[in-house]
Formats: sequence, C-alpha cells, structure tokens
Amino acid sequence: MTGAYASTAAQEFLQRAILPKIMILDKTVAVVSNEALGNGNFLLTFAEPEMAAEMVPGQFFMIGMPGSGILLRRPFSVCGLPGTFENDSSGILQVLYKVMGQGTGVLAGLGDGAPLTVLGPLGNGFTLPQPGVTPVFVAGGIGSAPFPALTKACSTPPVMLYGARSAGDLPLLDWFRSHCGETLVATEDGSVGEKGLVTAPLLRWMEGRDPATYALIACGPDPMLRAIRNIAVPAGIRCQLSLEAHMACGFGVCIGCVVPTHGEDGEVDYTRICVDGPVLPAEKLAW
Amino acid sequence: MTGAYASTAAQEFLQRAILPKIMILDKTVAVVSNEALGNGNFLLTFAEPEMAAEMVPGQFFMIGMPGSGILLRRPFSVCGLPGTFENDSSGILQVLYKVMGQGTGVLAGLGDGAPLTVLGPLGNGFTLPQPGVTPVFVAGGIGSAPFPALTKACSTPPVMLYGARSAGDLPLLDWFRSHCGETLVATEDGSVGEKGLVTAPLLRWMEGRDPATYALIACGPDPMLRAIRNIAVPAGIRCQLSLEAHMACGFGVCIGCVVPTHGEDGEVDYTRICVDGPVLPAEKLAW
Amino acid sequence: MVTPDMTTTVAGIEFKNPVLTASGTFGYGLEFTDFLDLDRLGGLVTKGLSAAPRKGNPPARVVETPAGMLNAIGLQNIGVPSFLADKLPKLREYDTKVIANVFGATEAAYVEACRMLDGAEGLAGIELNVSCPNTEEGGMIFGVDPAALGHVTRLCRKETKLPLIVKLSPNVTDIRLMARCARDAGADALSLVNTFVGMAIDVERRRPVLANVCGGLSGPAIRPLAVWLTWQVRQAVEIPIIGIGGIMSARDVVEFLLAGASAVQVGTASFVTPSASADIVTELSNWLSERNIASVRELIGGLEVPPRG
Amino acid sequence: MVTPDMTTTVAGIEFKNPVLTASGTFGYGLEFTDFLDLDRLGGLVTKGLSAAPRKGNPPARVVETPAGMLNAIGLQNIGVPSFLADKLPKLREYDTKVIANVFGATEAAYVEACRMLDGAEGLAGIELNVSCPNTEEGGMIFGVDPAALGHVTRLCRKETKLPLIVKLSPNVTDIRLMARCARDAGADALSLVNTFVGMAIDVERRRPVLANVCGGLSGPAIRPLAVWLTWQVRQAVEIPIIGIGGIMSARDVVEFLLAGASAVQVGTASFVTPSASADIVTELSNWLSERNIASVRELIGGLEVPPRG
Ligand SMILES: Cc1cc2nc3c(=O)[nH]c(=O)nc-3n(C[C@H](O)[C@H](O)[C@H](O)COP(=O)(O)OP(=O)(O)OC[C@H]3O[C@@H](n4cnc5c(N)ncnc54)[C@H](O)[C@@H]3O)c2cc1C
Ligand SMILES: Cc1cc2nc3c(=O)[nH]c(=O)nc-3n(C[C@H](O)[C@H](O)[C@H](O)COP(=O)(O)OP(=O)(O)OC[C@H]3O[C@@H](n4cnc5c(N)ncnc54)[C@H](O)[C@@H]3O)c2cc1C
Ligand SMILES: Cc1cc2nc3c(=O)[nH]c(=O)nc-3n(C[C@H](O)[C@H](O)[C@H](O)COP(=O)(O)O)c2cc1C
Ligand SMILES: Cc1cc2nc3c(=O)[nH]c(=O)nc-3n(C[C@H](O)[C@H](O)[C@H](O)COP(=O)(O)O)c2cc1C
Ligand code: FES
Ligand code: FES
Repeated sequence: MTGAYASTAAQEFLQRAILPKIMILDKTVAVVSNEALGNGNFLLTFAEPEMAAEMVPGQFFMIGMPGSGILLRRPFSVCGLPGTFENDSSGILQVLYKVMGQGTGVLAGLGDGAPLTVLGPLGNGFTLPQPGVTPVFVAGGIGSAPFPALTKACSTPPVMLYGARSAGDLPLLDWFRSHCGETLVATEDGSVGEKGLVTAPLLRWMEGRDPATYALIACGPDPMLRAIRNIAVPAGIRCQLSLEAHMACGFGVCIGCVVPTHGEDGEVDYTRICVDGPVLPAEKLAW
Repeated sequence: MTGAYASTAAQEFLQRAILPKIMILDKTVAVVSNEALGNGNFLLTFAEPEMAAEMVPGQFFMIGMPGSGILLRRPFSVCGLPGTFENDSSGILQVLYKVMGQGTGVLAGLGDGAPLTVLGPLGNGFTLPQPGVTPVFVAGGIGSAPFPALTKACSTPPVMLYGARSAGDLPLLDWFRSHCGETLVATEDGSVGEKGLVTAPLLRWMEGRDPATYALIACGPDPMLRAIRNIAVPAGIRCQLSLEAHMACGFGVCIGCVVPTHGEDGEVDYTRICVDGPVLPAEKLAW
Repeated sequence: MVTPDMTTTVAGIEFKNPVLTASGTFGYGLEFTDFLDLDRLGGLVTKGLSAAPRKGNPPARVVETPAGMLNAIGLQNIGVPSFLADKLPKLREYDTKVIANVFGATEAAYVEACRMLDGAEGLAGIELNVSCPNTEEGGMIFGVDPAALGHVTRLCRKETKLPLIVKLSPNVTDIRLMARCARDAGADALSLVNTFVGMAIDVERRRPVLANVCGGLSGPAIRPLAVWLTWQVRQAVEIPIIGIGGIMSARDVVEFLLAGASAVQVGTASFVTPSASADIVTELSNWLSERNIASVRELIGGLEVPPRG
Repeated sequence: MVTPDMTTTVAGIEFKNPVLTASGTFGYGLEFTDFLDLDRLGGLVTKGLSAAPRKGNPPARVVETPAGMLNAIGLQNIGVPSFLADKLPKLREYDTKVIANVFGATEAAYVEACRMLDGAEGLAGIELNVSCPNTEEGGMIFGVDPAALGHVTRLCRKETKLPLIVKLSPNVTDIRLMARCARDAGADALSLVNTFVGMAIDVERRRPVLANVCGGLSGPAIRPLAVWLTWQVRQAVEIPIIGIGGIMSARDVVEFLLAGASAVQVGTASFVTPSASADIVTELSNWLSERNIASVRELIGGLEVPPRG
C-alpha cells in the first residue's frame, strides 16, 4: 500500500515535470502596493501580465531590488495570481513575505512605484490533487504564502492547517477561513487556535480517514516539513513539500539550492529545488 | 609687493583658522526637495537648524545615503544657508550637485522624505574679504555651488565669473545675475556668454585694476584652479581656492584628502583639505 | 561613431568579442537560451568538468556577503562523457567558442579529463581549474604550490593539442610566481582569478552558514583585488590573460583590459541578471563607439602609470 | 535581561569590552571626541607610528569600491616623539586602553620606535604593523616572509616590556605559518587582518585612481575573508587573536568572536559613521542581554562545526 501511493505521487509529479517548458521572463516592474500586515509580514503587489498568464501555484520569482546594494535576488513564491485576491485583468501578482534579514528589510521599505527586477515563472509548482481528492494544506507561518493561489486552483475545497509561533504570524488567517473548507489553527503560544504544533491537529484530522481520499501539501520551516514527511511517507499518504534553500540564480545554473534526495543508485543525490522543485514528493527527500 | 599681499592673505587665513572650534554634528535628515535643474544638476534641500546655525559659506557636509549600498559619504559644499534662497527660520540648507558617478546617481533618485545622514559643519570656509574689497568669484560649472551662500555673506557686491562647458552647466546663472554686482559668462562651446575659458574675461576684468581693491575666490576643476593660481600668485593678488579631493571621512582622520602644499621646511607637505581646507590661499598650493 | 572591432585573440583562439562567461556561473550554456543569444558571446566556459560525474557538497552551498557571495558547490558536474554526449553537440549549433573547464582530484584525473576532451569537435580550448577552494580534492594544492602547478600543467599539455588556459588561484603570496610556472609548463594563456577563500557564520546558530565551512568569494567585492592581480601578472609574463572577478558592466571590462587582460569572463553577474554577459557585449561596443575607439584591442594593457610625485 | 560582562583580556591587557578601533581609522583618538566618549571603548589603536614623522603618498589616496575602499595613505604620521609629547598625555585622561601601532622601513626602524615607546605612561601595548601594502618601505616584506616576520618580531620583543601584538597581512598563501612564526618570536597576541592589496582604474583617463597604483582594500567586502583567516589562525596557535575586517555592527563582532577572536577592531566603519565604534559597544551589549548571554567571553571560539553529511 505504501508503495502504491508513493508511486502515484511520483507519477503525478513526473507528469507535471514533462509539461512543455515555459519561457522564463526577466522584467522590471513597479511596486503597485506593499501592504504591512503586522509582525513584519507584508503583501507586495505588482503587475506583469505575461508572467501572470504563465504562472502556476507553487512556482516562484527571484526578486531584485535595484539600487539597494543587495547583490543577489531573493526567492519568493507566488501568493496571488490574477483572481486570487481580486478579479482584474491587468496581470496583478502578489507576494507574501516576512522580514527576515537584509533583503526583505529593504523590500519592506519600498514605496509604491519603486522598481523591482522580477525573474519568473521559476520552479515546477504544485501538482493539483485529482478531483474528489481533498487537498490538505499544512502551512507554517510565512509558509502560507503559496496557498492562496493554490486554494483557488483546487477543484475540491481544501482543508487548511495553519500553524505559527503566535497569532501575529498568521497573516492570512481570515482569508483562509473564508476560502477553505475547514481551517484548523495551532500556535506555539496558544494566542489563537490550539496551543502547540500544527502536526497535532493534522494527526487528529487524519485519524480514521482513508489516505486515498486526501493529499497533503505542506510549506513551512524544515523541521515542520520533516515532521510531516515522517507522518506521510510511512503511512503512504500522498504528500508534496514546498522547500526552501539558499539560492543564487533561481534558474538552475549555480547548483546552489540543492536538497539531498534519494538517488536512483541508492545513494544521496543533490537535487536543485529551483528547477526540480521547489515542490518535491515527500518520499524523495533524503534528509 | 607680491610678498606683502601673499602674507595678508595668509594672515587672514590664519585668523579664520584660530576661531573657536565648532562641534561637528552627525544627523539623519529627510529630503525636503530634490529639484532637477537640467543637465544632471540638482538642488537638494533639507532642514537641520543646529547645523544651519553654525555653518559658514565654503564649509561642507559629508552626505550618506542609507540603504543604498554606497559605503562612504560624499562631500558637498553648502550652497544655501537660511536666507540664501528664501527667508525661513526652519534651518533650511541647500546643496547644489551634479551627477558624476554612483553616489550622486543614487542621490538624484531620492524623493522627498528620503533619509540622508549628514555630517557637518566640516572644513574651514571662506575668509570674507574686508569691506570695500570687491570679491571676485570664479566658478567652473558645479564649482558655483558654494557661491550663493557666500554672495549673501559679502558686504560688497561680488563680481561673478562663471565658466562651463555649455549653457546647461550654468545651473545658477539667473540667480547670480540677479544677486551679483556683475556677472561675466564664458562657455567652451559659446552657447552662452563668450566662447572659451573663464580665465579670458577674468584677465580682461583685472586689466588695469589695483590688486588692493579686489580679492579672488575660485572653485572649480583643478586645471581652472591652477590657471587662476598662476594668474594670482605672481601678481600678488589675494586669492582663495576651494579644493576637491577624494575623501573617506571628512573630519581629519583618514588622511586621504590631501593636497601638496609648500611646507615650512621648504619641501612639499600634504595638507588635509577636510580640516585645513577646503579653502586654501592660492600661494600655499604646491601643484 | 565607429562600429568598433571587438575581436580579440587568446591562446590562438579568435573570439568575436572579449566577453566570455565564467566557469560554474553559466552551466553548460544551454540553460541561458531563454535569456540571450549565445551567438552574441565571445565564448563560454563550462561548469568545471571531471572525468567522472560528481555529486558535490551538502547544502547550504551559497550565501550572500557584502557586494559578493560565497559558494561551496563542491564541483558537482555531469562528467566529461555526458558533456561530450549531451551538451557539446547542442553547443556546436551556436557560433561561439566553447571552452571546457577541467579539474581533477589527482594529476591522473586531470590528465584523464584532458585526454577525453582532446579532439572533441566544437571545443575551442581547455581551461584548467587548479584553484577551486571548495573541496579537499578539488585541486587547491595545485593552485598554491608552484611545483605542483607546473607539474600538472605539463602533464595536461602533453595530453591535448587544444589551446590550454590555466586558471590561477588568488589565494597566494605571489601570483607572479604561479603565472611563470604555468607559462613555463606550456600554458597558452592564463585566466584569473578564481574565488578567494572566505567564510560566513550564522551567529544565532553559532555555525558556519555553508556546510563546507568555507567557500569561495566572488562578485563585485573582489574586483579591485582581481584587477591588481591581473596587472601584477601582466608585468610577469607575456602570454595572454583572461581577466575575471566581479565584472558587472562594460566599465568593469575596460578596467581589466587596461590592466592587461586580452579578454574577460563574466561570473556572478549572470546569476543576478541572466542576460548580463550579452548585455555587457552591447554596452562595451557602445562604450567604444562613443569614445571613437576603433578596436577593443587598443585597450589591452593600456594603463598609463604616471611617474610618482 | 542580564547586564552582560563585556570584559575580555588580550595579551595580558584587560579591556572593558572587546571593541577597539583599528589603526589608521581613528587618528590619535582625540579627533573623535565630538562623536563619542572615548571611555566607552575597549581600547584604541593609534595611526601607524614611525620613529620619525612621515609625509606619506601623493594624492589620490582613497577611493570607494563595492562595499569597500582602497587606501594608499603611505603611513603619513606625526612620529613617535610627537605622539608621546602631544597626544599620549591627553589620551591618559581617558579610561580606555591605548595601543600604539608601529612600523618601520627597516628592522632598525621598528626597533627604534619600540624602544622609544617602551615604558611610556598610559600606553597599554604595542601593535606591530608588519603588513602595510602601501609603501615600498612599509614593512610588507615582513608581512609575507615568515623568516623576516620572525626576526623583526624577536628584535622588537627584546626592546619592550609592553604587551606585543603582531598584526598579520592577509596577502599570503598560508596565514597559519605566519601566525606560528610571530608566536614563536614572542608575540603575545595577533591581530588580523590588515588590508588586501587591490587596485582601481580610472577608465576614462586610463590611469590608476590612486597615485600609489595599488592600495589596501578594507570594509565589509573583506569581512568573509577576514573571518575565515581568523578561524584558520585559531586552529594554528593558542595566543589570543584580535579580529579585524569590515566590522559594521554587533552581529559582525559576534562573527569574529565565534571564529576565535578575543576582541575586535572597528576600522572603515568609523569613516562612515564617526560614532560607529561606541555604537557597536552598545549594540553588542544589547545583543548579549537579549539572548541572556552572561559574558561576551562565552562567544570566543564558540563556532560549532557540525560533522559533514
Ligand atoms: C522557493 C522559495 C520560495 C520562497 N517563498 C517565500 C515567500 O513567499 N515569502 C517569504 O517571506 N519567504 C519566502 N522564501 C524565503 C525567502 O527567500 C527568504 O526569507 C529571504 O531570501 C531572506 O532574505 P533576507 O535577505 O531578508 O535574509 P538574510 O538572512 O539576510 O539573507 C541572507 C542570504 O540567505 C538567504 N536566505 C535566508 N533565509 C532563507 C530562506 N529561508 N530560504 C532561502 N534562502 C534564504 C537569502 O536569500 C540570502 O542569500 C522562499 C524561499 C524559497 C527558496
Ligand atoms: C569639499 C568638497 C566639496 C564638494 N562640493 C560639491 C558640491 O557642492 N557639488 C557637487 O556636485 N560636487 C561637490 N564635490 C564633488 C563631489 O563630492 C563628487 O562629485 C562626488 O563625490 C562624486 O561622487 P560619485 O559617487 O557620484 O562619483 P564616483 O566617481 O562614482 O565616486 C567614486 C569616488 O570618487 C570620489 N570622487 C569622485 N569625484 C570626486 C571629486 N570631484 N571630488 C572628490 N571626490 C570625488 C567619490 O567621493 C567616491 O569616493 C565636492 C567635493 C569636495 C571634496
Ligand atoms: C557558484 C560558482 C561556481 C563556480 N564554479 C567554478 C568551477 O566549476 N570552475 C572554476 O574554474 N571556477 C568556478 N567558479 C569561479 C568563477 O568561474 C569565477 O572565477 C569567480 O566567480 C570570479 O568571477 P565573478 O566575481 O565574476 O563571479 C565558480 C563561481 C561561482 C560563484
Ligand atoms: C585609511 C586607512 C589607513 C590605515 N592605516 C593603517 C596603519 O597605519 N597601520 C595599520 O596597521 N593598519 C592601517 N589600516 C588598516 C586597518 O587598521 C584595518 O586593519 C583595515 O582597515 C581592515 O579593517 P576595516 O575593514 O574594519 O577597515 C588602515 C586602514 C585604512 C582604511
Ligand atoms: S538557485 Fe541556482 S541552481 Fe538553483
Ligand atoms: S577626508 Fe579623511 S582626513 Fe580628510
């Protein structure tokens, strides 16, 4: 059984991977808005119709801040595609980000009209669960970024399991509550939802359910992803993980952004998550 | 005769140098306005009452652009003191600058409200000619920057000799025409005023005049300053030059901003123009 | 406005312009076809190739530092046979010079890689990477020990009729000595510099950011150091130099040319802006026209050093 | 929130905190009284002093580069006698450790400067600058030749009872070798690094920007290189290290401490923000309190290197 589901996930994954390759665009855009959501979380909006037309949930951009003295661009998932937050036809795209260091610090200071260099679409994106299969999202803090666009793309209303350190780290909670089938919250300090890690409500939700009826899709800090992998893989549950790694290029040439995966020769391979990810089937990870 | 005037200038210079030392302030200010004057020339305005109260014409600031990735601050003369361009009591200060490279390029892109770090007052400033002595200004292009504040401080209306490559490089021409006793213009391409270098109208103006009745004050590119030094010093004309040099600190500690001067031992000395200048008597220079 | 002559010759290879891409920053070239026309480049240098494929270092492998980045990729590559079978045939369709960057853990491994590449159709030359700081076996010893450098160069020289470029490490007391050793051992040209060894620490976790502990520093931060080393090597040997280090614009290219380089390689800039190398070709051509400089070769070694005083 | 113990000891000198200012970037200290209270600093290191005053290099002497600057001041200084007569008496009024940075064109000149300084009231120690790249006679040979370094250190050691700190050059193939030579010759501590040799070219005038042709690179650009060298030297010798290179903030200080430095020097940052050194003291104290770290000494050499894989 384990094997069966695992290979289904891998198959779905491969199907996605052989889609015709879409051209990567490098554009200079202007900030349309850069809204502070509290606790260092921001929602950045810009317009790029050509990119918006090609992009799928789970893909990402490399965003540069010209004139800031920051050398490399920074990777950010697409959070909002046209229609995710508002219906418009001008190719509006959104990024949800949290201030972590120098690059995101500069980003947070940008006003409307400020120039950004944006490279995208990058990466593979999520494999949409088959109709009738319930998507179960597990998001840790800013790991919720790719889920709004994905929510809109799913044919079955998803279940959202949203965990974070504290209430302020759940910037999209209201949005998920009104757009998901069910939204379960856990915070480490108990300031909203149940107290503890998001894996607790996940395990309760899974209890007694047939793994064939749902699929896990998780994004968040590595320890959370590891915990979910350790739940999903032994139980044979389909599970996609959206990973992070330090990136220099974002389009496959620096070989900087690797994660260890199970190689065909049985040894560890290093897989570039900017082209073969950021979404990988949980069973591929050799952490 | 040469010796007599030269030593007068040196004496005046020394008097200035023993004024009580004023505290150097390091402040963060916001851009009040950053007006494009054409051809890469800009007039930058900010307010810093404490600095404005202490500053004298010919002194300068070191201006930093936080978050730009530019490491060192850049030196700029004070162009406008309170009352130079407008009468106000809020400690308004102006800098006239030209885009030359990376730092001034970033500066030109700053909008109202952008933060600047400003160190000042720095340097010695001009020695005001005695009442009755006509100040004769010689400015080359952006070298006109310190003269508006100085014009206002002079008791006798100055003569302005304003030279540049072309009409667009005379950003303050109208201002000088309405505030100086006389304004003579030379451009290399003849697009305004006479065609050629500013030294030509200067020599004509000097012809037959008693050197005791006027004093030269010049600011501009090094070749222009050299030419003026070569006119003034042999003729025993009082002459102050405002110099430029690459600076790291602006307050005397890096010893980076030196110019060669005649040392007491008869050999060449290296004098820091950020503390002992930027204004030096022409006869001190050992170029 | 003249249309400047952009051609330059290095190690007997005629390049249509002096802008090449640096090893490890341009993949195998084909990854860039979304961003630029490879025909616009003077040449491209492949990711470092070893006789057999390599998996490289564990992550994290890259981190940004002020005006630079550290990398410790660990020379992950597909190996010479895959390069010859899968990449080179496709690269032959482009009108640009392809140079294979080669390394080995031992002298024998260098020799083997060179032998496998010798005579490959569409390959313009070999660049020996004797200077990668990121693996215990990555050739660093060859890069800092003059005798070892001379010896491995001599052995590779025997294995191939292709033009041989030796890429020097900057992590030495006297790069002129290394340059002379490489020349005496038969190098047709030198490229410099590879990355400088550096380290970044995650102060919260009290650990090196890179799993490899140290990495190689590249990017604009190192440009003044690389320009100086280019000028130093120019004084020491007469064979052509390819200048590398922090080139982001045509102005930076000119700096290296004036210091004595006959061509340059663009590295980290291609990560920041994928089309950087081709953009720089255009910018350089314009820079020359605006100044009425008829040939880019006029700039090579054109630095004037005024007498002191 | 604890009030952290900021004291640290290097070469037997007890510093109230690990933040010193670097030679050549803090004048003789007194120039900074407009900007900060010297009593706040762990210590200050003077501009490089020679037995006799020196006039230095012609201009231009400084230029900015990406995240750094090049300088070729040429060791202009007032000479030891003027320092002792005019500066040290005023510095004695402050409660901070004053270290004299010393250089000479010859061994005899080093020895003479050390002898003149020995026993000076209010002087906490001597830092030997064996590594200035900017003058032909500025000691660079002592910085890159292990035997010369050992010899000049030994001679100076004999001339003074003051704690002796040897400041190493980064422009070497193996800094560990230099560290061992200095230690064996009697150095009580090492400071590192001095500037890296670099060059900038004015592409329009086709001339070096600096009259001296080359200069020393300092600032954030070199920090990853300096942190790595600190860690390398930490593995090689047991005597204390003072870390230097591109420190702009408390975070940067912690990087050097974790890599093995017992104290640090702030250099170029003082040009950018005159109060930088004192600001960093405050910031470091807060950084420690926020993390409940009782003593800054807990950080020294605290880097954990996880096993590979
Ligand atoms: C595919 C992908 C998608 C991402 N999507 C989002 C998103 O939608 N919203 C969001 O807030 N963040 C996202 N991140 C993480 C985001 O890229 C980092 O938080 C950001 O790069 C930090 O940059 P900084 O300069 O502020 O931090 P610093 O710590 O100053 O950065 C220093 C260096 O480390 C790298 N780095 C630091 N943290 C990370 C990290 N977690 N992942 C990768 N590199 C890192 C930076 O890119 C930079 O090179 C994503 C990362 C990846 C790989
Ligand atoms: C005392 C003083 C007063 C000045 N006043 C003015 C003024 O009022 N208006 C104005 O437009 N300019 C003035 N300048 C010149 C101005 O400082 C330079 O144009 C500016 O630093 C150029 O910086 P950048 O980054 O745009 O140029 P870049 O060429 O990119 O600068 C590179 C480096 O060279 C230095 N540099 C380049 N040109 C000069 C120069 N001419 N003088 C000194 N350093 C230079 C820069 O400071 C920087 O460190 C003054 C200079 C001095 C010394
Ligand atoms: C991610 C990365 C990988 C590299 N891999 C190689 C390599 O395989 N072989 C090699 O000779 N140089 C390699 N280099 C060095 C570059 O070719 C170049 O010498 C260096 O980056 C300096 O140039 P830059 O500052 O323009 O990047 C690599 C550099 C980077 C940043
Ligand atoms: C302008 C300038 C002058 C310097 N003069 C000296 C000196 O006289 N003696 C010395 O040992 N180091 C000198 N240094 C080197 C600094 O002390 C320090 O080692 C170097 O700048 C690296 O630190 P930083 O990156 O924090 O500036 C000088 C550095 C600069 C920038
Ligand atoms: S980020 Fe460069 S290969 Fe993935
Ligand atoms: S600019 Fe530093 S001493 Fe003048």
